[in-house]
Amino acid sequence: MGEYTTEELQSIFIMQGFSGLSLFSVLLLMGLGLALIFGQMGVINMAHGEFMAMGAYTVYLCSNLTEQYAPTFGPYYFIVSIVFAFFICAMVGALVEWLLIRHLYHRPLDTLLATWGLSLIMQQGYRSTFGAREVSPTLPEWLMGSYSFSEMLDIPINGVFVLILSVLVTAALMLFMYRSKFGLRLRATVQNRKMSAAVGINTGRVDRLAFALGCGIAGIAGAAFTTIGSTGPDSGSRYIVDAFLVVVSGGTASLLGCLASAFGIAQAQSILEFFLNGTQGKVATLLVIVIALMIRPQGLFPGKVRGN
Amino acid sequence: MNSRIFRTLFKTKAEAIAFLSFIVLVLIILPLALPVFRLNLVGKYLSFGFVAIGLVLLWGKCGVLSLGQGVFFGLGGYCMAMFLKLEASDPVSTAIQTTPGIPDFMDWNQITELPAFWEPFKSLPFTAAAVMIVPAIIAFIIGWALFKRRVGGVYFAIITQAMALIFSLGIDGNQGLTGGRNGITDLRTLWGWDIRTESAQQILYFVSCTLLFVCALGAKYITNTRLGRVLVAIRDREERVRFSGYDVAMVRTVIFTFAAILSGIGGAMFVLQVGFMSPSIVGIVPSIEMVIFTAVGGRLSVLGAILGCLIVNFGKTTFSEAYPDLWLYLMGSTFIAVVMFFPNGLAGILDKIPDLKTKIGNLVKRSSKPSTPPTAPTPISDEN
Amino acid sequence: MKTDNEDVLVVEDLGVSFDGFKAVDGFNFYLAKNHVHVIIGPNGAGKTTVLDLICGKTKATSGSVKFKGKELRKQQEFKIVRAGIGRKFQTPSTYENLTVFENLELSHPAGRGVFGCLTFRRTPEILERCHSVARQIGLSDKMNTEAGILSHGQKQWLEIGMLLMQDPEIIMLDEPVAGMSVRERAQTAELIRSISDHRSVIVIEHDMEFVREIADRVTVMHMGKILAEGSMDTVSKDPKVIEVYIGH
Amino acid sequence: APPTSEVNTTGLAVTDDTVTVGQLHSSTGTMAISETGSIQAEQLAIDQINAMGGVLGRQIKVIKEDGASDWPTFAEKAKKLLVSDKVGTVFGCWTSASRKAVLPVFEKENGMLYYPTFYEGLEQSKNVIYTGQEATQQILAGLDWIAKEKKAKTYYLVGSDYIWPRTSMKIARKHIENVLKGKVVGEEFYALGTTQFGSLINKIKLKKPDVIYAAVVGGSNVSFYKQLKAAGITSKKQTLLTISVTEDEVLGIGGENLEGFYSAMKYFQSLDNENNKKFVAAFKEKYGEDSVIGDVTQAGYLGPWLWKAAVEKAGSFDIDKIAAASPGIELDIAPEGYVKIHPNHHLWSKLRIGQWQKDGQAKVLYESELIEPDPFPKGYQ
Amino acid sequence: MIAVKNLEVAYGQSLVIPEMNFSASKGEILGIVGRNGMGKSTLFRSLIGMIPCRSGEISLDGKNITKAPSHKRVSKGIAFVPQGRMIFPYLSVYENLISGVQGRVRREDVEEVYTLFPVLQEMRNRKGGNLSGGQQQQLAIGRALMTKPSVLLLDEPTEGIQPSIIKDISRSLREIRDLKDLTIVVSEQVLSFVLDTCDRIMVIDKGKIVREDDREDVDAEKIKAMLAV
Ligand SMILES: Nc1ncnc2c1ncn2[C@@H]1O[C@H](COP(=O)(O)OP(=O)(O)OP(=O)(O)O)[C@@H](O)[C@H]1O
Ligand SMILES: Nc1ncnc2c1ncn2[C@@H]1O[C@H](COP(=O)(O)OP(=O)(O)OP(=O)(O)O)[C@@H](O)[C@H]1O
Ligand SMILES: NC(N)=O
Ligand SMILES: [Mg+2]
Ligand SMILES: [Mg+2]
Repeated sequence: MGEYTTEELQSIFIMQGFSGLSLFSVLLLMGLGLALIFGQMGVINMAHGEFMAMGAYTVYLCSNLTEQYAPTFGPYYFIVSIVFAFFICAMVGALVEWLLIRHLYHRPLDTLLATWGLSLIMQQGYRSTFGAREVSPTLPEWLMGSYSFSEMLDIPINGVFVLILSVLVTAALMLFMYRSKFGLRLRATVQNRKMSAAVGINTGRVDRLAFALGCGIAGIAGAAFTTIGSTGPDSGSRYIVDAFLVVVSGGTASLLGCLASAFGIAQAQSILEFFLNGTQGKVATLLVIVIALMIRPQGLFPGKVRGN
Repeated sequence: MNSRIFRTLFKTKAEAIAFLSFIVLVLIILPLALPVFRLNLVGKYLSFGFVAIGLVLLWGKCGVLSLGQGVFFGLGGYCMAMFLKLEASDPVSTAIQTTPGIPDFMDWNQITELPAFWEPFKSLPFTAAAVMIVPAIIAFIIGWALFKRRVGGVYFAIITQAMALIFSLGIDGNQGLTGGRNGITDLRTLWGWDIRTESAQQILYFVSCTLLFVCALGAKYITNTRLGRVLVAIRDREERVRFSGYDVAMVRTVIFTFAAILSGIGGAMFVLQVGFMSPSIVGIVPSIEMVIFTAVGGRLSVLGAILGCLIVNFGKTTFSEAYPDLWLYLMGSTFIAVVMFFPNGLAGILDKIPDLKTKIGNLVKRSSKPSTPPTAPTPISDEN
Repeated sequence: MKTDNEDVLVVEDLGVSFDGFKAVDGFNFYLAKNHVHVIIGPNGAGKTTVLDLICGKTKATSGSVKFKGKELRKQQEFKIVRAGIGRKFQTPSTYENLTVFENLELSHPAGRGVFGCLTFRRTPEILERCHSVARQIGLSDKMNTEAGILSHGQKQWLEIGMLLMQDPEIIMLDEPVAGMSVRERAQTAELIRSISDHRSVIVIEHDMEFVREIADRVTVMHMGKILAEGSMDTVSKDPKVIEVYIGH
Repeated sequence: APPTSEVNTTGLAVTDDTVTVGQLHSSTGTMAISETGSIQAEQLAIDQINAMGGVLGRQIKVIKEDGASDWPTFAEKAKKLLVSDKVGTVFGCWTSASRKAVLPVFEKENGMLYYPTFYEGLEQSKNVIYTGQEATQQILAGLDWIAKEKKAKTYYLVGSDYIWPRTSMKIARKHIENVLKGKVVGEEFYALGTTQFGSLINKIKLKKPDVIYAAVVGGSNVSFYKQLKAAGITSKKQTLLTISVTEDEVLGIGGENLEGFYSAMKYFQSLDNENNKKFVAAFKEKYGEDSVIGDVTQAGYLGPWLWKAAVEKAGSFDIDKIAAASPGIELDIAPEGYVKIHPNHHLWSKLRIGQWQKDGQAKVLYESELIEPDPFPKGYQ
Repeated sequence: MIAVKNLEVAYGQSLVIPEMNFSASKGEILGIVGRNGMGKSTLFRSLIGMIPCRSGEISLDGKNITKAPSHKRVSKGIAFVPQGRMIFPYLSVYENLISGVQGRVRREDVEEVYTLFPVLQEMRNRKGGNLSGGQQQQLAIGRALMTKPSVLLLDEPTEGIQPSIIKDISRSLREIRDLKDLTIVVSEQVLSFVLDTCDRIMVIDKGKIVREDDREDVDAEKIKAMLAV
């Protein structure tokens, strides 16, 4: 790379590092909700992307309402709408769990079919409500700019924002899963539903809460991604494959795995994309994941115990 | 028919009757009742049936969910399409190109010479073989690598899904060699025989359906031999099977390969009847849809799965014609309803009939005590 | 009591550790032909792990396992089975969605390759074997019952039956009578005695009466190592064994 | 009105007072975003024509089919429209892939398709009227303008990975290198649906091109521009010319994220002429004040009018006669100004450069002369 | 105290317990013996609510709990040690122990279980699934005790446990009973354990109680004979 100055190379090195980091945070946020619903509960949630889209639309609605009724609140509405996104998605998630998912825990493969149906309905629902076209919430200016350190070196604020958000959500979820009573009950419930009830766990409530929580996190992700992506009926479906890859490569058993695999995939992808071209970079990343999974079939962090 | 083979194929009389009625429906009633254009559509739907049969063995019986069957469907389809495209690209009809005699999309991509891997597809016998062998080889390699390492369950599902993504991206990214996102279009003749005419489509329909039934019978045969029972055993308790002395990895690989071959044939039949091949039928979504067809029909039943392909696609066509704005709601609700009310898919309805009968019988008899459990049929023996 | 004869299975210096924890450590074990050899020992002593190591389910970190002079340590599980070693798991492990008959039939060693499976026929001999084994394990009247709905004890029996179908030279039984009622225990003891006429049997059990009834030789394990070895009488009087295992 | 037996000799769905046509777009799936505009515009034109008394005294009835963003479905529905509905013509398709899928059907069943999207060229069919621009009509004049106005020497080409961007970039590269004597410093294609452009943006930063020349389509568009802006690449520092952003896309991207960048199109909603004012007013009346109109939407609007003109010129609904009558047809009411069908079934059209404003509208900075369509451009292949 | 009236339990079509009546009073250890497949586990499962009963009534301290879901029954004071252990394989030993505890986990309670089964303390951070069979069994009993039950149901608790610990368990059960006035219902195959532990012994056959003796009047040989038919 003789044609560039050292300063340029340095800047690129930093920015490329950051773009890997921000891809990591995106993948992580994408995967977290699914890590709970799929990784922990075993529900193959094909509607995960649609819950993300719901989060994005929540931001859009909030943005419209703010512009109409409280324009002065404009710069801050975004934070509030992320909270809204969480609660709305969580509530819908709880409803879906109650109507649909709770009947299917004993045959997890069938959740694939049911949630696929659900995702069709939700997508069409968005289309009927918001139109087939993409919409764009007005994002606060402070979020869309960049810190410019030098002429070459700009660090996107939205990237930093997503990064911080995903770290927060991950930390909260980790605490919740591994330090709280609820997390323990959830892990017990997914391992053996009947026995959990027999030791005194209200499994119905645990399941509902967990599913709602997973959907809520998907909502947060969707809301956050309005800063970097589109808001349309099928915006969510663009994330689903990556989300599953992240969860699976991490090993479905642990959130830590999800963290590690998001990091690994992000770094692989941003490096490969830099040196190869777009499509090739993506293909190469996928191949790396597949080969990694072949070598470590149970993901990066297998939670396996001896079976009988 | 030899009665032993017959009993290997069909466990009960009802099953045989159901199968036979389906054959009558597909090969006699539909051709008489439908205009050729609709019949051709049915043929297209049924070409997914090949994939569904494979999924019954692989997923329903053996418990291995592949979300990448579209890849094999695609491989078979692309092999066939390459042959047809070469035939459609003779120097005369491609005279306006910079390089006449090569497929049009290659010309658009400044390719001036037929790539070497296209050459063999000038031969029909080679193509026919490749339709099965190419998917088989790829499936065998992938299957062996994964099953040997005991990759199973969701890991297998997601790896195969990634494979589907890789495959469709690979096609997109190599437009000059594959036709990219447009696919390979404008296929016309098979050894000079115009496959676009009504009579050709009718003939292709019969050929495709007959092949489908042959494959279905083959699959049924497998499920009712010991191999079929081993599959179920692997699904239930892989470890135990290993300790009964079976090579589980090999069994799975063989079934995966077999399913891939079936998918390849399906792909080829699809191309012949639809007249083009495109990456939009081989990626992630179509691969999942094929699983959906199977699940709706019933992943434990060969006939059910085929029926699933037919019904879901038929529903898609008619719903979307009748309610262009609402059809997705209908499809979505249908899938959910099937899951909730027919755990074994539509084929499960058939299983429920005896249940209902006894229930009704009980009502009639007004007996308060439940009857003893229905005794299962005695295993078929070869003693006589 | 049988006299000693040649060893069919020679296990030497076997060891395995899980994250640093040595579950089995320098374990030596000689199984004589047509002997019933019982391994006892406290919970967690490593008994099940030893069976896991022999049949290839767990890969040993050291040592060797020789079956009739052939090294098995690096073999795949199914090849070890085909060589002639069958194993019953501690918790019953049967094919829940297959009937008792199918469970048995599947265990018959004829046609275990993929194509063998395809061409496999239920010959009269095989059927006869199934039925006779079913009689042996008392499940004749449940031939068409799905294994999933058998009671615990019935599943235990079925799994033993599946082993008998395999007709292995060495049978390894991990707590075969756990959960069995008095009568079934007696019958199992009888069964084990009778099958050891022409094959060797390794049994793990905690039921001392039962062990006394069947054992030709007893090995006591403790913390992955051998604590004592010999006849049931000598072993059960060993103060170390009483201390860690039998209790006062 | 002339008797049906006279105007319909091939068994189309024409009665004494109606004529049935088909409309084949994706109203579901990933392409619904883009195709909705065309659906609406075509419907508007049809309504207006019906209000004026229809075509040859016959009211137009529409059968709407959903291609569902899936090419085999397009082919299936095309066949259904032609074979079982016997429609007089079809307005439809957006992506080139969907057009390639239906083309053999239209040729085999001898139907007529009005195709509204700007596309890569390299095609010409008796059975298709291309109401959008082919590649050279969109690319060459635009590049000339940017080279002249911005003194641009180095270009970075970015597109989605499929035939239209690839072909467009091929033509652009030849023009840049051979005619403009500039330099292409990078060329990248990303899979459709890509949402992450971090690495690409870094590469662009490293190369510091005078112009980013973009043909990213669909949902990726939104990610692309939002991430460009976040990385500090705004119009203040960087010239960007795109051939794939219309008012429709801006709706999703947000005007503030695109402000100052240029698009090369034949039509912008802000065009200042009488035809367009009427069209925009009618469109907003029908679809709401918030609705927007992009290049393809306008091209879709032309379809029914061009078909009406052809039918009336031919005095018949027969496909062959329409096809023969089409070349030379002019349309004075076109919102883009004036159009005329070339014998190669493409339209003569102008190329305009618009600069995007914060409110999502473009300010038109440049307008070319009418450009002759040339789907098989010599020297650019 | 727990009582069962006209209980009828079936799996789908197959009626496993046609009719059953019994009750166990406070501070009593009731042993249930019976051959394999006679419905012991089925009885336990319906008592804890894992399977619904077709008709009849289950009551706890006089309150009808027939329709209550499992977790409600547990909070009302029933605890269950199932046959086959069913510990949570991916939870650590400690987590297994506290999985059912409502509210705050009290140190003393955990210590109490550890004193009963010292091996659990040693292995408290190991995954449940990695324990040996007997260790798992001890864990399952410990887990049940952690919810402070007033009625303890044990389905073949000695299965897979080494002889010395079986003796310990027998002793501890009686101790706990004395200490907390617990009702214990235990099914067993090992007759000696039953005779050592239980106050009353019921023999169950084909889902019916065919014999019932207080310990004082138990005729071990007769019962053995019944079990051996
Ligand atoms: N995969 C593993 N990871 C960690 N520890 C293990 C693993 N497998 C076994 N152990 C430990 O090794 C020891 C031996 O276990 P093993 O199952 O062999 O005991 P056992 O002698 O069969 O006991 P029991 O009589 O109770 O069945 C136990 O302490 C167990 O916790
Ligand atoms: N899920 C089930 N579905 C149908 N039948 C079942 C089911 N579980 C058990 N059974 C049947 O119910 C009967 C009683 O079983 P249960 O497990 O209660 O016996 P048990 O007395 O506990 O025997 P064991 O001493 O072997 O544990 C058995 O005949 C068994 O086949
Ligand atoms: N024709 C296009 N833009 O696909
Ligand atoms: Mg053990
Ligand atoms: Mg039991």
